[in-house]
Amino acid sequence: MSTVATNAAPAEQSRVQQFIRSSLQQLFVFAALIVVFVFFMIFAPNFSAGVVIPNILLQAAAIGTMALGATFVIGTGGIDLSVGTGMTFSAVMAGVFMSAEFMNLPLGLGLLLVLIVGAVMGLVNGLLIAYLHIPPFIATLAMMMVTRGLSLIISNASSIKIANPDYSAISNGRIIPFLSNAALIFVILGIIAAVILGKTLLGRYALAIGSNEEATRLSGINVKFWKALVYVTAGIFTAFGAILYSGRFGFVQPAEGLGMELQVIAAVVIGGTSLSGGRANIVGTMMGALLMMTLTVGLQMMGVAQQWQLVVTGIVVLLAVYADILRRQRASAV
Amino acid sequence: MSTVATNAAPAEQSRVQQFIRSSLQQLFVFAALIVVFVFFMIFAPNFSAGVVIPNILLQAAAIGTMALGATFVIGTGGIDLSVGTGMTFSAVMAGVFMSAEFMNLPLGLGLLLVLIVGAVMGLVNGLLIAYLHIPPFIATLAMMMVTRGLSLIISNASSIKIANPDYSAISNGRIIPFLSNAALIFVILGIIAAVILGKTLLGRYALAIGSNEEATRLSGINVKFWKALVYVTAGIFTAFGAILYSGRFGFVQPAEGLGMELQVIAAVVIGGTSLSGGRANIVGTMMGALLMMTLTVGLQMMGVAQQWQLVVTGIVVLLAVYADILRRQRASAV
Amino acid sequence: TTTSSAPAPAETSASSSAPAESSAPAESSAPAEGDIPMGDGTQTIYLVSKGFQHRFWQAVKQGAEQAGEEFNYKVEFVGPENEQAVTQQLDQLRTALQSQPAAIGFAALDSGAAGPVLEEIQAANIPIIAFDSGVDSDIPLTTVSTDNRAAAAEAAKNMAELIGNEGTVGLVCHDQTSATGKQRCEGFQEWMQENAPDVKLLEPQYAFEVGLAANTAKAIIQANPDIAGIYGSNEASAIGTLQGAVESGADVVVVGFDSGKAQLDAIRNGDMAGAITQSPVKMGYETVVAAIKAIDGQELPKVIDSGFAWYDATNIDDPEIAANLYE
Amino acid sequence: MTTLLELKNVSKTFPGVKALSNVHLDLNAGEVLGLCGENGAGKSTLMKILTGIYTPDPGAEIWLQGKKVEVRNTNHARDLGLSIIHQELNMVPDLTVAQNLFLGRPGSHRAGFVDDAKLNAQAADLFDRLGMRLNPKAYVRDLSVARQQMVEIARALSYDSRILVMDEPTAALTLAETDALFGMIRDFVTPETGLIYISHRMPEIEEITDRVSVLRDGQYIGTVVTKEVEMREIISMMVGREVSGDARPRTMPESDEVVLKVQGLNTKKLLRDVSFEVRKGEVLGFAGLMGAGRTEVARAVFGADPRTGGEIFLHGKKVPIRNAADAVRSGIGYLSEDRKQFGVLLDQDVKANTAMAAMKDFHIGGFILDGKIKTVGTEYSQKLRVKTPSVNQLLGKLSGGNQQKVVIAKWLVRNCDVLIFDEPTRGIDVGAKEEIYNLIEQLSTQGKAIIVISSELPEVLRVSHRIAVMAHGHITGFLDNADATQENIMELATVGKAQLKGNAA
Ligand SMILES: Nc1ncnc2c1ncn2[C@@H]1O[C@H](COP(=O)(O)OP(=O)(O)OP(=O)(O)O)[C@@H](O)[C@H]1O
Ligand SMILES: Nc1ncnc2c1ncn2[C@@H]1O[C@H](COP(=O)(O)OP(=O)(O)OP(=O)(O)O)[C@@H](O)[C@H]1O
Ligand SMILES: [Mg+2]
Ligand SMILES: [Mg+2]
Repeated sequence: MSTVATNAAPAEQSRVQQFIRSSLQQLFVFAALIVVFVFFMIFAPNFSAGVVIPNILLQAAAIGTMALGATFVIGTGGIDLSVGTGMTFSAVMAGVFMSAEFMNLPLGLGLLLVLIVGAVMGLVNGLLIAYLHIPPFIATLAMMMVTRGLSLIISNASSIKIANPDYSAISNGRIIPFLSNAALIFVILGIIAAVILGKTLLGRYALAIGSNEEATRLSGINVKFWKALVYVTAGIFTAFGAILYSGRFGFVQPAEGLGMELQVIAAVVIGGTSLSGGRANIVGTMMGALLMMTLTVGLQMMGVAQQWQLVVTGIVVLLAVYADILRRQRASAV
Repeated sequence: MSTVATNAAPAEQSRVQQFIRSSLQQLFVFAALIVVFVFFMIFAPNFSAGVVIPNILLQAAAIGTMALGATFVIGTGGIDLSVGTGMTFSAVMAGVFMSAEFMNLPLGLGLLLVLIVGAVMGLVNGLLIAYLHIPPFIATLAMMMVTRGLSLIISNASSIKIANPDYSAISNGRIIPFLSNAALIFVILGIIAAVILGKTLLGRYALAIGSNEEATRLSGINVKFWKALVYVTAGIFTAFGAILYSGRFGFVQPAEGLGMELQVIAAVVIGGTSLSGGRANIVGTMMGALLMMTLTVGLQMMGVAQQWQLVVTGIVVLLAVYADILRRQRASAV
Repeated sequence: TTTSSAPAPAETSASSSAPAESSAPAESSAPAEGDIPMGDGTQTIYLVSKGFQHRFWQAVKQGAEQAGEEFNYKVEFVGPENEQAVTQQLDQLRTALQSQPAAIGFAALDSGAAGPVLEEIQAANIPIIAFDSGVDSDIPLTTVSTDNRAAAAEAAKNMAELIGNEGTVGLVCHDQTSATGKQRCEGFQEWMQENAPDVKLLEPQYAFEVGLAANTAKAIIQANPDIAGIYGSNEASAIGTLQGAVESGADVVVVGFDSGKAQLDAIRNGDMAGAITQSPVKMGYETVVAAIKAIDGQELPKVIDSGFAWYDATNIDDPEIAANLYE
Repeated sequence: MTTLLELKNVSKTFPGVKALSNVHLDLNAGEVLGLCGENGAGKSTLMKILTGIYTPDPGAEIWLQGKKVEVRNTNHARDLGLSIIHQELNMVPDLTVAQNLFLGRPGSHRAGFVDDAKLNAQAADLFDRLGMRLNPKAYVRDLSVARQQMVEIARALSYDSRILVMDEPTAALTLAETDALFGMIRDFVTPETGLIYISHRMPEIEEITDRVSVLRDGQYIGTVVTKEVEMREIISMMVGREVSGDARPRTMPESDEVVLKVQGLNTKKLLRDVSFEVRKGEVLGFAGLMGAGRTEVARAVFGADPRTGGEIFLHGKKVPIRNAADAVRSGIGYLSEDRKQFGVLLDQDVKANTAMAAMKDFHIGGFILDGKIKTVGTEYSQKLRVKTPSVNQLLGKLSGGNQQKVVIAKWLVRNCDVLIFDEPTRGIDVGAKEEIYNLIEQLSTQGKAIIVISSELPEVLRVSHRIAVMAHGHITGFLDNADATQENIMELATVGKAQLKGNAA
């Protein structure tokens, strides 16, 4: 019958080969990152790799971590608008758990509780979306308002200081020379996220749901459960983001976070994850977050007026996504 | 053939019947509006219908008008994040065209130019999305940044005053007693939007694209063209919104507008338009905008602390959407 | 180090005796010495501020509520989402009007925009008091405010002294468009340009969140390795700037504005050289008092200065400073 | 006889797949030309090239009535008098039947304004003319697949084209509807027009076509005059070998053990008191007209739709099935009739789709065993002869029939006790069909309880040991295979509503 035989697929590919191939797919956003970086090396005064790279990594760590979680959500075809204010809420709760004025809990317990707060936030999103069928946009928009309100209520609209130097060390310390712990944690969480996405049921089902929810359900998969779990996962990453973010300053500002969701989503999409679900790319997300942060830092160092920074960032985001689209079109047209 | 006859459609329904039936479908958000309103009548001091209704209408007019345009975009399954900052940009351009310090053009010409600015903004969105295949979320996110930057650049980050009293009268005047012109214009634009959606090719194709883009293309429809036109239409409504918004105080603040897109989208979705496209509801959108504004005004008049207003608004949005989902489930289960 | 020596330091220290011991607040500040009639508890004074989500405004609210309690008035307090949301604020002002309060206090985000609503308020015979910053209108009976330009100049003056009147100085301002934001930026720039010719000022950058401010400050430091000092124009900008400086490991003088726990700690332990504080509690208190007087039909002075002061590690615990700081 | 259309030298290359190479085709005026070939032979691709959806590789020529043309896009095709009913439904679910019918058609609006009343009236006229009973105002999303197919047919016929292509138009239709369609086709074909008819159902090819062209693996094999050949010969042209088909099952269930028992099944919309049993090793066929409720039975048993009454027993034990996950866990597998919507993950690859229902066997502590998935995926792809460059190919790039095979593989991998096949050979070629029948047979000898829902009576007769016939949501009778004929099945399938009510009372 068929001549194009299914046939033993070209001898089992090695993992390394697979990884290289999938890295090549991510090449585009990586290329964009390099181009932007080199541009700034040339045109921004004092933009020297040695100083700037650790800095960009540190600054991108929090948003990048949140974007890791958002990659799963977007992979299911959902969206999480509450990621920014949810991050702030988790940070406020970190303050409540660990600052001297409030509960002053030991670090380990405090961190655990913060992660639980993130998970619960995600769970609420997940229940609303998976079990009550509220569209993700609306459910997480409502959560955005609610978490923002709660942050202000709980903190009494005051910033909270977490004096514990160990807390600060989570972000600012350097286990590895030249690389802040925040960046290290970001990379480790990125690897974990990549494993979850590529090698576990959670990741597999998340993408299946994003690809065809009904077909996934009819395959006997408990779609509601896994969808809710995806939001819980995202909530936990958000809480990690909150720890990295507030740890940097040892300080939490309860009114922050609004608008951050757009940066997070932009990082994910620039990284090649499809907003309609079914396809996701962790390494891409990480590159996306770095690209956004490199732009911010570089443009500022070039002394571009801030109004123009907005315009330029908008255009670069467009170019990055468009070039990626072109590349895919060409790839599938061959 | 099949014996379960569908049979010749029940004799042609009159338009009035049709309208009543479709209004019934919108009953839910209307009911929510009534409930919220009565609640405030009882519990908010000095919340008297005579004073508050014209006020809510006036305040909801601008966002409501933007939401009319967004209904088309969301009907295609797209999204417009640039609606808030695009509104501001149009308003800034209104200032440039009509304020004494800048071009000081006559009112009619000025207004026309503002609408053209809106259309061009929409066109850029439309070209990026329809012709370059950039996902709407990203294209309009970039436009959000770009228009915000441009507003600040053009206005030199200062607010612009449009002293022309006729400009102000567009919003604040009262051709009909007790009803500000802004509210009147909102209603008229609502009727126009309903006609476009229900009775013209643009509306038909917008929903067809939202429902099944591929099938629409295979029906020989120039999907790119009509999609772009939908964004142009949305841009024009945004410009109308800008006129109503800036006309109210004869004044433009170039940094406003960020975050407004979420209110606009919330109004559309609460009104029953599906974020996945294919189904849209203009009357619902108008009610959605009024519901959001009633909440804002009512909660303030009740003296609810603002942190709590956020929480309450979030929960009411959830309840409104959830009740609507329940109603639909019940309706389709009959 | 310097202590407070602002253009109006005398009043500042005098007026900052604060509502805490408000048994006699009238004598402390109000140039007009009317007595303050007690309310009957039914009337509301409505304050429309510039925000609600920052501690500064919460402190204003606290002062206002103190006065309300003392003189038996109900106090309502609202503010917009952020300092760009002018129209939202005007809507809140109009909604305030519709709840028919006895008087309204208003901190305009944009001094020129409120005209039409103010006229409505006037037509409804409701007295209106401006606070925090002025309004381009004759309608408010008085303005209770800090002179932000002078306060920023004071920050500049201290900065200049701290860096020995020469070197590169950066600005991380919190807002680009509001009057307060501009004044706090421009006041600093103007003073430097007039009085410190050897100080090289960088283009101001804008950041309203801690994270943004930190990233901005780091970028400034990296782009200008010779930087001597950076000024942050409110709590978030100042704290973020300080963090940026710490992360860069650069030796930079950071001068801030407002207070808050983190800033106070930083100043106490010397990480931050000092900051300007306004008197938010007092500002709220005085606004309500002025409103009560206006309800009573008393004459009010054109301006009621709520003062500001420079504070640093040396004077942070002085009672007249401490009273105006909040955590 | 004049040549209406000639395709010369058509090739088409997709990434990794040469779908067509140097294919030739000609259509005479006044004829119905059958186009046959196995799944993935390139039939749909060829027709998509003809109607401007795909661009052929350079060198291809299309001659219309002696003039060489280049079909630029769908609209251009339509202007040239070429229209097509696609293999996959192309309806806009959120619009009404009438709105779909006139979507994008010149003259359906005046200056951009549409008049739905007028469209409804025109649609009603058209349906009258074609003898179809469809409500123009119904939303397409509320129609069954079969009814949507009818709308597609009506739409294609209403274009008054010169050349009409039908790509498996009857895949979702029952015999009666197919007959009606043939009536329409005969009305359509005049000395000025021609029709290209694609189907895997050989009896249809035999009945309706004048000539048949055959493709195999993207190659043009030849054209024969229908009356002059036996269908067997066409089939061997298609598959390159002989295929024989028994008309009846070759095995008998050996056990009396009841595996699945359904009692008093009711649903809100349609089903009334449906009860039946399936024994170990038995194949129970479900026959009935379009909309009789066979799919609804399957979905209700599987937990995909809510029941309003009825109990389900497995191996004598009552099982509470509330959703598909419950059903799969208790050992029921369901192969949906609507592949695109309910069956496949188009943007995942073949192996992932194959493993989807059986992931419990492919992970340890939540970590996926990719190697095992690949092995099993490859094994089943070979077993079912899925035509794909590798198991890493995205499913969306397979031909319809091959997608169907992957869905079957998915349930085979899951290894359920009860398997419900809803239209298992929809869109599957003759050669593969027989393989699937063999598979079903094999599964039954392994002791599985199997339900096969089919609109093709020969198929029902071929695989079922017993046949349940449905009408209007009721089971109107059971027939043993030995007693069943097409005639007595049809009799039960056309029991009137009134009679059923009488019985129930
Ligand atoms: N868009 C595409 N991208 C890649 N390959 C494709 C694409 N479309 C079709 N093919 C391949 O081209 C070949 C021919 O497919 P086609 O759909 O024309 O087959 P068919 O004869 O219509 O089969 P069926 O009877 O199953 O519908 C198949 O191998 C299929 O996998
Ligand atoms: N006249 C009709 N018009 C529209 N929908 C119908 C009609 N009759 C039945 N339906 C719907 O179609 C479905 C009919 O049932 P079902 O799909 O189970 O039938 P079936 O026997 O499997 O037939 P087929 O799958 O061939 O359509 C039900 O969901 C029912 O609501
Ligand atoms: Mg085909
Ligand atoms: Mg069926």
